[in-house]
This record gives sequence, structure tokens and C-alpha cells, in this order.
Amino acid sequence: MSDGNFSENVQDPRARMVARAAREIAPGMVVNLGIGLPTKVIDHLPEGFPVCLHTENGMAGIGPTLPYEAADRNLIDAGGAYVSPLPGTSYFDSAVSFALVRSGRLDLTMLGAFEVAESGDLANWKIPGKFSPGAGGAIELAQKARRVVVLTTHTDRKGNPKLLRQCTLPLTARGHVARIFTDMAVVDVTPRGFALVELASGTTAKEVQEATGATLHLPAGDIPTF
Amino acid sequence: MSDGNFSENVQDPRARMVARAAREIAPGMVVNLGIGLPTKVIDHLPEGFPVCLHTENGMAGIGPTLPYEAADRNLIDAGGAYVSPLPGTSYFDSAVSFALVRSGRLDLTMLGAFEVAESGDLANWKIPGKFSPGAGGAIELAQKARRVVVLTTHTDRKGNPKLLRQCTLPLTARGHVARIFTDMAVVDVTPRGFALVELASGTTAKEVQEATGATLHLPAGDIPTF
Amino acid sequence: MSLPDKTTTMEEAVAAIPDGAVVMLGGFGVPGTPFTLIHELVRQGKRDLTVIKNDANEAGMGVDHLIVAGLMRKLIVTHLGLNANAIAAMNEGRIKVELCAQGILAERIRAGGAGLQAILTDIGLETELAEGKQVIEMAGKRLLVEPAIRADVALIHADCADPFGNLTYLATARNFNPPMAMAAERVIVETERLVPLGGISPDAVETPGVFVDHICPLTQISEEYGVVRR
Amino acid sequence: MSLPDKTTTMEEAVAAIPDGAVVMLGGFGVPGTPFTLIHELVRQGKRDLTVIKNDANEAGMGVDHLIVAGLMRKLIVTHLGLNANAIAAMNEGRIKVELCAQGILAERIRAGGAGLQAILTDIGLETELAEGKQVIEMAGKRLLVEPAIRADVALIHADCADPFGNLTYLATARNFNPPMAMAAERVIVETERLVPLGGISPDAVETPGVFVDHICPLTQISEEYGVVRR
Repeated sequence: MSDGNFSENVQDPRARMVARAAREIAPGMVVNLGIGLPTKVIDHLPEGFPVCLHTENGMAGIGPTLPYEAADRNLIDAGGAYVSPLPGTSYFDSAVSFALVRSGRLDLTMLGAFEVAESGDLANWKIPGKFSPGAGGAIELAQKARRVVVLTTHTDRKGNPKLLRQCTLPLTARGHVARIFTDMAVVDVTPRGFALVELASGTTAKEVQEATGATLHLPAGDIPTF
Repeated sequence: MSDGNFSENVQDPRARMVARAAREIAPGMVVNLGIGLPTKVIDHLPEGFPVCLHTENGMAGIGPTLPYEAADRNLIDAGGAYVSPLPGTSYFDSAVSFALVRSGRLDLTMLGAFEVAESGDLANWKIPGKFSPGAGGAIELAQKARRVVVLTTHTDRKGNPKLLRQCTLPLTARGHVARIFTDMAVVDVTPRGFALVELASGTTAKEVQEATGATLHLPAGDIPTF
Repeated sequence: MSLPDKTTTMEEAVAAIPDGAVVMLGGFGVPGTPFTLIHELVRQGKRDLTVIKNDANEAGMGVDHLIVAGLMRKLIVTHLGLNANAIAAMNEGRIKVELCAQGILAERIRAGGAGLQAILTDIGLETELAEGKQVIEMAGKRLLVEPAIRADVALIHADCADPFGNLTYLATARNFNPPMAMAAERVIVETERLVPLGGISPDAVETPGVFVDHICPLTQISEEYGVVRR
Repeated sequence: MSLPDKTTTMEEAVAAIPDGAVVMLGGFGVPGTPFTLIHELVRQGKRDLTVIKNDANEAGMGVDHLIVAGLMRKLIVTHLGLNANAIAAMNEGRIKVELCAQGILAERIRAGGAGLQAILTDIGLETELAEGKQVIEMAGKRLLVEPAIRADVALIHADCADPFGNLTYLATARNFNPPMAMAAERVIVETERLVPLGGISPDAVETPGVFVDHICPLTQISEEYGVVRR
């Protein structure tokens, strides 16, 4: 965790994406961070920042992760990391945990993605024939958080775009992604499709468009960088 | 509460009915006693008898009722009586309280009645135009307890029978009453209709038949008394 | 990270409730009824309310004040037999009353709090409680569709709260409070005790603060909360 | 009145489970998994089991023993990504796997425990999780019918129990244990600690003993329960 401020001047593009995503969290929010890149957002929150982190295995108010030696065997997050409580943390069962998600008490979820469509469709749980371990809690997080944002590299390992006109993989949820943070840009899902909001410093709008599998609408004026 | 044994030699016919009904409770049962006559069954259980009494406002393991001076303002039963906990009592919310009832964990409920039909139909919550305060928890108790028995005077204040071929009042539940304890008799609901099981001492089968609004099938041999 | 502070005054919390609101009230009889919040509703003269509560309390206390003051349009309830005012208001058409089976009311509220749309149940089939309700067939069985209920506001009585809104209740004062505290757009809590963050063990929390919007510490426990001499 | 004693041995409690049983297992990852009861299932060689659990644990622990021993016919689960044995058994057709959205599995189990027949939800609509499910229309909205789930047996891991079966859990070891402990014909609990009746405050009980059939005190906490070094 950083020291009282959001992180600045992060060099690595992925770390910069994560640091930028952290600024998406407003004081007082209830937030669920998905497994993988989203979990790292926690490291970029200012110390003492007023936020309630939720994990779907039954905890609101996640504190810092603990090393093996200091871990409590009964206290993990949904990704299996050993975490700690804060003053004011609560534990609850799995039914209550998703009651919170489905009834609108989760202000924000940050999820990973295989594919995101310009309509806000998300695919992040199944690659038929290759990978189908079950969706866990992703369906409900993606469908019911008040705001759904995605953290992902802009392209896959082979350089293929992950932001597409339509998803080709089985969907997690339809039409709920509002914003995408990548190593190249911040992109909003709008009624017109993808809209470029910010550029990673050193990246051009042209490069982002070339790495995107759908039209990228550009803003009228200057494009902020992160 | 009596002293280590079920009550014997009770003189008053209503008290005798209640004492007889108490012997319906087997050790280890989970039991809900409805408001009115059924609540009095508690006074006829032997001290230390192993039974878990449930009240629908959120308690399993009711202990003795308390006088005004000793009452806890936060601890009542569903009828508003101030009760006490036992070692091993638990409190829970109203959703859990009826989860227990509907899911088959309630072994026995004892309810009052306006009318009981020979098919086991029960009417005990509404007299149209006169009395319709709502059924509270009665519908679920009558429909879902593993065994439903009724405690009632055999006739109403005007001497009209309460055990009938068909109920005339709105039903609480259809076909669930198994046994009826009255001031005159113990009557079972069978596939053939009402069957006389026991007689209050000093009462004849003929008298019971005359006070009953349906055919009363008599047992082959002697009829036990209570 | 730290957890935000939701303490406020009762005046302010109740001021945000609009006329015409659907309001859930915790409590079963006296225990768990948010008597002080109800008084504040009356003091601020909130009108045309739809109230959801297990029972109508008794004459002269709790929900009865809303009936007497003419602030209630509709009451969704399981039993109002102990309050002659409520029965009279129903019979004279001054309030509309919807009667529910008690456990089904609890489950409909819980379903609202759990973000479900409805439950399917056989409770009340073949009784007049089933009249007018949607019936569907599932695996050859006829079942009633009982829609989830959510409210604009839930008024909750807790024994103990921390500033984030984690709550505990005492004995049978729990009753409808936990499901209602999950099922409203705005959850306002009156609490007998306020402890600092960390003052309630994370395992002991009965309503997680995530569901709660406003915490109002009570400055006194009026006699309405006491033992009723009958 | 007094509350009955339900303590017994693990051997005896598990012996009553028939081959072919539908068995719920508490736990999410390591915390709350009834590892010792699972070992006893394997030792007694119960066959043809249908297992309902959040996840398939990891290779070499918990539910994996049932897969490796060939005792499991079907697994109803939300995620099995951490257990390569489970994925292989699924891909090779040795076990049938039914995948559920996590919160919907929890709610289906809870509905079973609450004596409801089903819940109606929009979760999973327009995804392949909706395939083959009954859809109904309520108030103009299409909704999925998700049937309640009950099991023949639930195996539960508690931190603390009293002889009547009142239970408490620790931290995130709670997870699926409370809803499962309400949703089975026979509920068997392994507990790290056994306290006398009255040893758990009535307000602190997380699973009321009314739902519980057998209490088996653990004599040791094997390394499976420990912190996993990754």
C-alpha cells in the first residue's frame, strides 16, 4: 500500500494500468476485486483510504494480505490469499455474501477478461474445450455490481485484440461492462461503442485503435494520459 | 411444571385435556405450542424433560415463563409472554425461524381451532366479518409441522360442535390435523374420518358422538380413559 | 484501508424519507421495534406511507402512532389482533391491509435483500391466502409465486452498532430486523449502544455494515421499550 | 425442559450414510471443509455419491480423496479450477459435473433449508448457465426457476459446538456451512471444540442446534486444515 496518496510515476505499463484503476475507487465505496490483476489494485490505495473491500467467500472489510508465517488458516479471500481483518470487518455466509452483490450494495467490481465487446458484454470464465473450471462468483459480480470495470492487457499473448465488436467466447454477463483499463488505454463502453478516455503515456490513439477489434471513438479535444 | 413426572389426577376437564396432550410429546422432540390452550401444555411437562420448544418469533429452547418483575424486555414468545432461556437456547431471525418449520425440523405443533374437519382440515384464523386479524405463523405451522395436533373444547360456547364433516370457515391448512384433544375425548383423523381413541373419564362414547358434527368411528375393544 | 463512518442524527436520517415511501419496520411485538425512529417519522409528519411490519404493535405504541396520526396508507402485516385501532382503521377503510403468512413475509423480505425476484412455495395453497396470486407448475407441482419485497427505507432497532453499521441484536428483538436491514434502498438504524470500529467481533456481527446507511445512537430508552404489564 | 445430547462418534454418524447418497460438504477452499468426515467417508468406502460443494479443493485434499478413490458419481460445484484431478475426471467422464453460479448455489441450498421449492432469479439469463432451465414470466420479466436443493446428508465443519448442536464458525470458514446445515435430512458436524450446554451465548449461535443431528468432536486437527504454502 502506498503512503497516504494514490501511486504516481509507476513505470511498468501493467503496474501503471493497475495504479490508474485504483483511482477509480471513490471514498466510501464497497468494492470487489476479482482474482488476478484486479487484486493488485489494493497495493495502490492510499493508506487509511475509506473503502470496504468485499470478498465473495464471506468478508467485508479486507485488510492487508499476510505472509505464510502470519496467516490465519481460517481467513482467506476468494482467490485463496491469506488476508487480515480491519477494525469493523464482518464475516458472513456465502448466501449473505451474494445477497450483498445481487441487491445492489456492491458499488464497484473490477474483473479480468478474456474478451470485452463494444456493447459491454464480458467473457471471462470459459474457453470451450480448453478451460472450463466453472464461473465461481463471476456471473453475479459482472451482472449485479452497480459499476463493472475490467482490467486486462489490451491484447492477448499472441497480440490478438481482446476488445472486440462481439465476444466469441461464452458470456459471463451481457452489457454490463462500463469501463476497461488496459496497459494501453482507458476505454469506456458507450451507446456508440468503445470511446477512448485516456492513453497510457507513450502510447498513441492510432496504436490503441490498431490493437482494438472494434471502432474506437476519440474524444474531441486533447486526450489525457496516465 | 410438575415434579419429574407427567401430571396425574387432574380434575378440571380442560386441564385434564391439556395434561393428556402433554403426554403426546416424546423425548427429544422439537415442538411449537400455539397461543392459548396449547401454551399451557408446558406446565404439564416433567421437570428436565428433554424437549426443545420453538417459538416463531425466533427462539429454540424456551425455558419457564417469568413474572413481570423478572422479565427481560427483549425476550418474549410469539404470544407475548415473557419467557426465559435454557442452557443451549438459541435466538434467530424470523426467516430462520420459519425455515425450521417449513423444512421439516418441527416434529410437532399443537394448535387451537375454531373448526376441524374429518379430513384433517383446520380453520383457526378467521371468522369473516367478525374476526380477521391475520394468521401470523399459523398457516405454516399447520401445513408443515411433521405432526399437527389440535387442542380445543369439543364444542363452542353455544354448544355447537367444532369437529365437523367439513369446515365452514376459511381454512388454515387442508388435511394436516392428525389428532384432536378435547375436554371430552382424544380423536384421531383417519382415512375413514374421525376415530375415537380415548374418553375423558366420566364421559361416554355416545355423549362424544352427540357433540361431534361428523361420524365418530369407535374402536373394537375397550376405550381407554384419561 | 479503513471503513467509513455512518453515524448521524435521527432528524437528518429521517428527513431524507419522502412522503409516500414504502417503509419496513423491524420488531415483533415490543422487542426490536424502532420506537424512537417511528416517533421521528410522526414528528416530521411523513405522509401516505406504506408500512411493512410483522404486527401492528398495541394501541398507543409504535406503529399505532402512524395509524392514529393518519400517516399510513397501507399496512403489510402478518397479524394485527392486539391492536384494536388497527382493526378499526382496516374495517373503516382508513388503511388498506395486506395479510401475509408470517414466514412468507420474512422470506419475501429476505428475497428482496438477496436480490432475488421471487420465491416459489406451497404455503397457503388451497387457502384464501392464495387468491389472486400467480401459480406456476414446476416438476408437476403447483406452486405460488411470492414476489420479493424491497422498501424505500428500513427502520431498524439494534442493541449495538459500530460506526460502519455492523449490528447486533438481543434475544427475540432480532426477529424481522436482519432481513429488513438487507432489503431497503436506505437503512436507518437506532442503536442502544454505539461502540468504536472493532468493538464488535467480526464473527459476532449479525447485520454486516455493508447493508446499512445511517447509524443513530439512542440517547434514551423510553418506556415503550420496557416490559409490558398485562 | 432440557435440550437433548447429540454427541456421537464419527464412525457411527458416517455409518448411517447409504451408498448413493447426496452429500453436501461445507467449505470454500480449505477453511470450513470437513476434512476428517471426508476421510471417514473414504475409510468406510461409501460409493456412488453425489457431492455438492463450492469447489473441488486441491489435489490431495478434501473432496479430491473422493474423486481419487472413485467414490463420487456427480459433483455439483461452482469452480474446480484449482484441482487438476477434478478437471481430468470431468474431461474423461469419470465424474459428472454440474456447474452453478456461486451465489445461486448458495441460495438454492438455503431455499432447500428454508423449505421453499425454488427461487426466481435473473442471474445467468442470456448466458449458457441458463440452458435447459425453466423460464417463467413474472410482471413482464423473464426469470429463471432455480429449484431448491436438499441433500441426504450435510457434513459440516464448526469451530465450536454444544451437545444440542448449536454451532459457531470462525472467519471465512463459515461460507457454505450455515446454509448446508439447514438443508439436509441428516446433518453431521465435526467440531474443533465441544463446550457444555450454555457454553455458547444464545445470541452468538450461528447454526441453531434444531437443524443438527450429530456432533462429532475432533480429536486432532490434521495438516489439511493448516495454512497452505503456495
